[in-house]
Amino acid sequence: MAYIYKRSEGLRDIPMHYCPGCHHGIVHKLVAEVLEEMDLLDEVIGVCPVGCAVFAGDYFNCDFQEAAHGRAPAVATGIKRTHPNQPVFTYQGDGDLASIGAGEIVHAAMRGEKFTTVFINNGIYGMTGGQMAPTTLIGMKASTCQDGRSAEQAGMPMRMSEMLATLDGCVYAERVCVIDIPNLNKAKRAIKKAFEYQMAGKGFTFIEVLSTCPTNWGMTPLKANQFLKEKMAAYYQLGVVKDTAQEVK
Amino acid sequence: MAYIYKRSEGLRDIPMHYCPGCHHGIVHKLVAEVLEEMDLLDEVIGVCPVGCAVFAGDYFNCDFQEAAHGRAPAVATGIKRTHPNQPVFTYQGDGDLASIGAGEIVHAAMRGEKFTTVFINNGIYGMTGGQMAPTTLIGMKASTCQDGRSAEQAGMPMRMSEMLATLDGCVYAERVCVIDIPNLNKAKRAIKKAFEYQMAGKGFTFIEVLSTCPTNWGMTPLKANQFLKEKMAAYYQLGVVKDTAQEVK
Amino acid sequence: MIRLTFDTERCKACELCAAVCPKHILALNADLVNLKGYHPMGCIDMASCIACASCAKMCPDSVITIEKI
Amino acid sequence: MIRLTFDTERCKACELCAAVCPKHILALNADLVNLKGYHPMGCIDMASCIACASCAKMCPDSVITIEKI
Amino acid sequence: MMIKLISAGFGGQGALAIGKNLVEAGMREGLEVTWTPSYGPEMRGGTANCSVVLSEKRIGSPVFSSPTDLIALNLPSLNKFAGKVKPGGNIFINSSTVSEKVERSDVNVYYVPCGEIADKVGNPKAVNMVMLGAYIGVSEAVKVETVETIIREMFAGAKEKYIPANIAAFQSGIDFVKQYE
Amino acid sequence: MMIKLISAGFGGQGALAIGKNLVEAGMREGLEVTWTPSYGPEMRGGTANCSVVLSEKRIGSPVFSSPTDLIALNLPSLNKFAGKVKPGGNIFINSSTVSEKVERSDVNVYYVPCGEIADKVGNPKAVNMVMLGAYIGVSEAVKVETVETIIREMFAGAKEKYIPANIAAFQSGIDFVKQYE
Amino acid sequence: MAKELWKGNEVIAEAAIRAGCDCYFGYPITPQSEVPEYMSVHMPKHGRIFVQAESEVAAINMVYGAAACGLRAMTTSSSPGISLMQEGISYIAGSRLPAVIVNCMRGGPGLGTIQPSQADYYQSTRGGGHGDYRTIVLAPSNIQELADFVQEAFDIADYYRNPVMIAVDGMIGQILEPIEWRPVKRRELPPKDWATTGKRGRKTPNLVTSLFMDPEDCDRMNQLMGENLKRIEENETRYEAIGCDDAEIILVAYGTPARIIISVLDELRTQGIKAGLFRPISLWPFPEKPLHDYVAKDNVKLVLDVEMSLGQMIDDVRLAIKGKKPVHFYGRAGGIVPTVEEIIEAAKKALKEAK
Amino acid sequence: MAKELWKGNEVIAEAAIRAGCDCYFGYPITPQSEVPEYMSVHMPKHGRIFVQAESEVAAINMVYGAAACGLRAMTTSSSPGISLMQEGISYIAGSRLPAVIVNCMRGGPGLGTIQPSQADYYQSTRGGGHGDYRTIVLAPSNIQELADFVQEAFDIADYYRNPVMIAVDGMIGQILEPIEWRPVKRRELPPKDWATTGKRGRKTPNLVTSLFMDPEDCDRMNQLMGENLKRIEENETRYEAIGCDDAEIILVAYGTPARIIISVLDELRTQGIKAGLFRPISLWPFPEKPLHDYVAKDNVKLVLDVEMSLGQMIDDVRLAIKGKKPVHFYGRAGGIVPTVEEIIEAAKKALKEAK
Ligand SMILES: Cc1ncc(C[n+]2csc(CCOP(=O)(O)OP(=O)(O)O)c2C)c(N)n1
Ligand SMILES: Cc1ncc(C[n+]2csc(CCOP(=O)(O)OP(=O)(O)O)c2C)c(N)n1
Ligand code: SF4
Ligand code: SF4
Ligand code: SF4
Ligand code: SF4
Ligand code: SF4
Ligand code: SF4
Ligand SMILES: [Mg+2]
Ligand SMILES: [Mg+2]
Repeated sequence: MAYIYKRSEGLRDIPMHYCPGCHHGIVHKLVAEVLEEMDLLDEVIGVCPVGCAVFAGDYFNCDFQEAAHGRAPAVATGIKRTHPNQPVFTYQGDGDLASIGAGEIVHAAMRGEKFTTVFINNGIYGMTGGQMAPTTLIGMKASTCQDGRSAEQAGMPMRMSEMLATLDGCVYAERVCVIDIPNLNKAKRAIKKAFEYQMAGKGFTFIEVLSTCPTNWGMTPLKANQFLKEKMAAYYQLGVVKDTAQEVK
Repeated sequence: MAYIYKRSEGLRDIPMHYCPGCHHGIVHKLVAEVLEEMDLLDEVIGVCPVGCAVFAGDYFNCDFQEAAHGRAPAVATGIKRTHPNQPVFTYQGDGDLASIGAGEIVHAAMRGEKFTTVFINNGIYGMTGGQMAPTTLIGMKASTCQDGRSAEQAGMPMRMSEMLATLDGCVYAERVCVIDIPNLNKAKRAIKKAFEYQMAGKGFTFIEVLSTCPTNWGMTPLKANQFLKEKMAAYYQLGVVKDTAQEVK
Repeated sequence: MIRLTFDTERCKACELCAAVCPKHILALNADLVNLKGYHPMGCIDMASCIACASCAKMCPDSVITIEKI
Repeated sequence: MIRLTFDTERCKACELCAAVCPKHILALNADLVNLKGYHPMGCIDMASCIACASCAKMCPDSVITIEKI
Repeated sequence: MMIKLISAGFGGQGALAIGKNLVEAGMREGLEVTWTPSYGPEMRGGTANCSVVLSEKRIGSPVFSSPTDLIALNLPSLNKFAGKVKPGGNIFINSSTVSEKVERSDVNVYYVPCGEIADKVGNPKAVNMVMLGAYIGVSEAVKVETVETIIREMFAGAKEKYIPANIAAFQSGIDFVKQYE
Repeated sequence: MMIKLISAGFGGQGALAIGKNLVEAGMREGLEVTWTPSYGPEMRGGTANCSVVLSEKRIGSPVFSSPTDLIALNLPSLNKFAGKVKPGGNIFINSSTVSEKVERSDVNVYYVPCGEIADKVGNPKAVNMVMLGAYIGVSEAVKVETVETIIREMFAGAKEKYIPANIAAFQSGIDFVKQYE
Repeated sequence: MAKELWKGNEVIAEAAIRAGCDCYFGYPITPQSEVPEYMSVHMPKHGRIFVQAESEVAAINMVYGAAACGLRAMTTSSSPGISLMQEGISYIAGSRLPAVIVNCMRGGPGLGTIQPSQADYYQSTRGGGHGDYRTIVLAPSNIQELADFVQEAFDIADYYRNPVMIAVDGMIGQILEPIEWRPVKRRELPPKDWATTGKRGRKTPNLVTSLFMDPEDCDRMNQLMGENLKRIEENETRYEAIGCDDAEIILVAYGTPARIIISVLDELRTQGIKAGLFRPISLWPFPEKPLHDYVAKDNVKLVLDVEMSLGQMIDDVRLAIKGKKPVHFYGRAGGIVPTVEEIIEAAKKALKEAK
Repeated sequence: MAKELWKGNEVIAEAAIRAGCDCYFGYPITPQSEVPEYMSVHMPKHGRIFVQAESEVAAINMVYGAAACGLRAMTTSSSPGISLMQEGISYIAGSRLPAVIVNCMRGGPGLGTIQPSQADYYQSTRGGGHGDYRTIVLAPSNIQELADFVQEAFDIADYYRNPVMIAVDGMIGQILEPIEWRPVKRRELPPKDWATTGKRGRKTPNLVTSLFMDPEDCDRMNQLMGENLKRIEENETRYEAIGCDDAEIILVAYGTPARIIISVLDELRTQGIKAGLFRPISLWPFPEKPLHDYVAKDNVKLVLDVEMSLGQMIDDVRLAIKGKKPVHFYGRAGGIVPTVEEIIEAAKKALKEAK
């Protein structure tokens, strides 16, 4: 009797509050699996955001801190600088990271802080009920742009990976998604690579996961996946944005 | 009897507090001249930073607001959104804009706010007595990196123009300096172009002026000019970084 | 032999697992309602399962466990 | 004829003007000290001035006015 | 009259809308009314409830620990609130999804198979309309006509076609509880 | 003894250092001392001053409105503080840069051509050392030897070569004010 | 006018629009996100400005920019967001700008909970920011007052050139209640000749700043502001007193607890206990004298201060009462709304102890 | 040990290092930039961590991260910067983390001036952030106390798992005075078993958070914190009283005004007026009872509260005195340090009015 698949040791045996089909749950699993595979669960310190993933600290089977909205990169800096040999990561949504926390993520990247950021870009403020995020696509509806986002009113959506990649301290940035198994596998490899670079002391590593928020997109989980594939990935190109070890593609 | 050169009407007849040879004074003049030449002095609303230019509002002959440290882009957003037909500009130092105000400038650029930012990059916190800025060069000494900035401790200096240029809302970004007359003339043309683009409603415009802080660099003004030319301009390349009207160089 | 176990009380009926199953053998069970109010997912043709684990990998709520027995 | 006027009380002796003068005719006046404590800038050879205005454009403190008279 | 109702269910079941319709009707009939929602942390799938007060005089507290009436559209809501209902109060249970029974004997319990009834009138989404009907049928908190007017107004314009089905669901709820008389 | 001194000048002239040397010496001689700087908004070229208290008993206020002594290295400082000096107090003026005279007759005024004296001892930068000497020569606030020890320690090591010139400047200041005796 | 059912948060937004709010800048946060949502739809319809700011820090500084141009500017948030605005609020006060800020308080400290609370009383009334300033703080306890006060707030802010805060516990933002859109009294307002509108022929440019490098200037400015604050204290104190004239126990509360206490009073009086409610409506300026005068009367044995916090307004209650009568406290923190029953029990306990 | 001349700001930094501060995060601001400057040089020499944060918001959150790992973390700033930290401080308190924060107060509000001030008293003692929390606030009035208190602060913070603030007016940071590096008393400290160090074989992971979604939990947490605060009130109140035993007028002041008043007392006594100084050292918890007891005595006619602000501590003074004696006020704002002469005059005026 052998397990072909069971819940990673990296997650605690607690039901998650995420909505049906929300990608937060999937990405939690990938991070947990990577940490387990790399045998880092006893060492790692995670930082969760304010956003739907605010409960991540309850779900992961490792030490965690809950940061103020947007400040996870500053909190992680406080941790990593004082624990240079332990793995540290932040897990942040797009409201948290790209809006209120833009300054903190930019500066963590600039300083080349040696932690990993897993960035859940679902183009919306999930937890607060579906307001526009800096990453909301043009034309996409949200509760603070009910006719769809317009560039005139709110600007063009931010490509965080590309922006952070301009900073030398950011050594690795890749954009992935988890809408199907090949992409999910790629996402997991990316997360693993980020932690490997981190442990090798290379610098700041950044994984942007295009994700769905079926609830606030007003779609079924499967329709949401399709929207991600067709619309979101068209604007936010999947793939390695920067990899100093491997030369930029 | 005709004036070949006299102080611009854009400046009030008040002695400035800047140190001998500080470029703030020169850039003030250029902005004032452009505003006078474009006949905008009666319309324009300026926003000054916290930094040595905190007194800009006393010197310019136009309406001004003093913003909290780093928040000039938010203040300018409040002004420009409600006064879409009037010229608005912020004048900010590198501590103000690139450090504490990184979030605000990134988001003003993202939203494509139709104001102009004049960014004085002197690689140091002038007003507070010479601490390291995000733009301090590697090896350059400052009071919070007395052996010179190291990339390991503080990361590589930020190239704000390049970073903001990744955002679609930023339609024009140019890096200039005022160490000699040809460069000074170029700087003035750049500032003028920025205001022209602004008045044409194109989007966010950004002029980065490499500047000296003789006092905190511990150099004479002329030595400081030389340092700027040889060291600073080597890392921060002069020229147009982005010009959507003219295609990127 | 392969055993697929569904922790049905945790299933939220998102159907992401079903969508990635190469054998199309997963379906919601309209006859059951769990405590959360969902019709939970189940396997309608265990025999066809190739134990590829796609469903389990994809499930956001770790509902599915797969064993070789 | 060209007139160069220096608002000497505002001069901070930075010498930026002198550095850009193509005729090298600007120099600090070691005999004067203004209220700020600086030896102010002056022109040592007015006749050579070509009224290019470089000095005036460069001066951070708007010390220099140039007139054609 | 002083009704203190808690209406509770999964997010999306319409427990909050039941309360809103009630206070709208109450207001139109000149009553003092308040409606106060309470959400759990989940965006979807969590349990949501609202506290409703309908009164003939100035309302003090908009919230209360012991309701006079409870509407429970799902089991967690029943478990949470059933014990708090005032003796002599009413409990309305959506028996289509809740199979449990209330053990208390000092309250009136109404088991309304809202799902089945809604299905029957061809409007499976109108679970909450059925329950609203059942509640008004028993409590007579507001007039039937007032609610019908509100339903008509709610679906005025483009959504007009939904009016009959919703009124039918509402009416079926009223009809269903007649058996308890 | 209770000395309340203001030492003021352009930033860079060393007015603050005069005060620091005094309190260092005072402390070594067992006095209670405080030194409080005050800067203008300018980074350079502005006027800076410090308030110094040297006392035999516990010092209350480290700042004061009327100094017993004033050192003015430039004109703005003289203008700002000359009127505030206590009657019977001392005013020390760097007459190399300040040509104005003090009009009050109720204070003792010392015009010290610090620049010229410093030039003469071949140490043109040591304007403040000359003034420190002048001040101590008159006030006898601390012992000459204590200050000399401090100067020696200040330039210990690599900068040792500067010791003689600084001591010379300091000594010339003391010598200069002897004429006022 | 007919009554309409409105939700607290939407009333905040609609009232601002009716009061001529020119521009709204805000960042979402529970339990007040309906305000920016409503504004995003309705401000453009009125040709006004809505911007979703990137953060509360940015929002309050956008308010600063627009207010300094002489416009009616507003932001809303909830506790953690209001904390982030403290520097900006201090700048607004220091630059003598009018602005309206609404805080829908939730349980703290830190991330706390999204449930209603009153634990930002200190922050609101003492200025959580640096320096000597005060925000005028109005605390409605039902939706009708909310509608009225938000409208008035813009006038008050303009009149005194001082920020006005509307402080409600999160519950008030969520309640649905019938209200009437009745006209509020309008003040005659001074011209905004200090505003940065573009110089437009003015001889000297306008400069809006809170910088006063010379401490003498800064002191002068502060004293001036201090006088303005005194004027506000004299003119803008508000409160409601119910059944205080013959009360043996006066309960002091604002916001949601105050309306809960209305139910408490009824119940206590039926039980033969004469209880009164003193409800401060302006939290700053606090109605110190009226409270003092009510409590000083012989019929009053003691005061029970009730808050949705560990006790913050109690400082002001004690300052008003000056030790004349014992002050008891009942409070729940972290998002719990005290029940009628709990308060009754607390009142009885206090009375028993007093004997 | 021999006395050495030290500047206030450098003492802050050096004292922290001597107290075992593991890491310092800060952003420059006048008048305390010497602190990060000193730290940037000396922390690395001790193998400790210095990071210049991109802002005060980042700095306080870096402190949070390090403190949550069980380390001794510190930041320093001045008024506007402290305002920006309010959300972070609330999070630190709400997560029950120890931390040391120094505020070198300057004149406000807004940008104000860089001159010394005490106008952040409310912000410091009432929690400028949201929610029911308090920071322990120590106010040294000379450099020796500064050296001692900063060292002690780390122990106090660890002992109570609560942030400690050292509040000095900017002048204290600038003064050069002789001090002695004397050992401060060390406490026995509880183990930091809550810290996130990496799970390292622990059965359950540690989670540092201030989130309590269920209001019952949040209330419980708050009540627990409230009890901790009571413990602090009982044990950590500090003050100094000079000449209060026979005083007809008691001056209340802290920080720089308190030491100025030492000169005032001498002068008043020479003029035949018996004056005393009551100096709160812990601003929170405020030494309410000792002040009350001194003032209640028959010899005392009145109290004069002296602040470098428009009057903030006066609330606590009044709360302590409970109306027993008149409380007068003398204050200068915006960076002005009151002079000995001004205070003497204010004291005489108050005494005259009292007659
Ligand atoms: C200072 C502050 N501002 C605002 C909020 C409210 N808030 C909570 S989560 C959130 C945004 C969540 O969106 P995102 O980061 O995209 O995460 P998601 O829920 O989509 O995963 C906001 C604005 C807060 N808690 N604190
Ligand atoms: C919130 C806040 N933090 C810090 C400061 C202190 N401060 C004033 S100016 C300044 C930096 C100035 O540097 P820069 O922006 O580069 O301008 P420069 O003086 O070099 O022109 C700082 C940190 C402040 N006033 N407010
Ligand atoms: S609201 Fe959106 S992001 Fe949040 S849990 Fe639900 S689906 Fe996921
Ligand atoms: S400190 Fe530097 S930036 Fe500031 S005025 Fe002086 S030279 Fe210019
Ligand atoms: S293991 Fe593979 S084949 Fe079997 S049910 Fe899952 S997805 Fe389908
Ligand atoms: S993916 Fe998981 S939660 Fe979704 S339907 Fe399948 S088993 Fe249920
Ligand atoms: S105008 Fe030209 S030539 Fe004349 S002094 Fe100036 S720089 Fe020299
Ligand atoms: S540039 Fe201006 S300030 Fe500088 S030396 Fe010349 S005249 Fe004087
Ligand atoms: Mg999101
Ligand atoms: Mg700079």
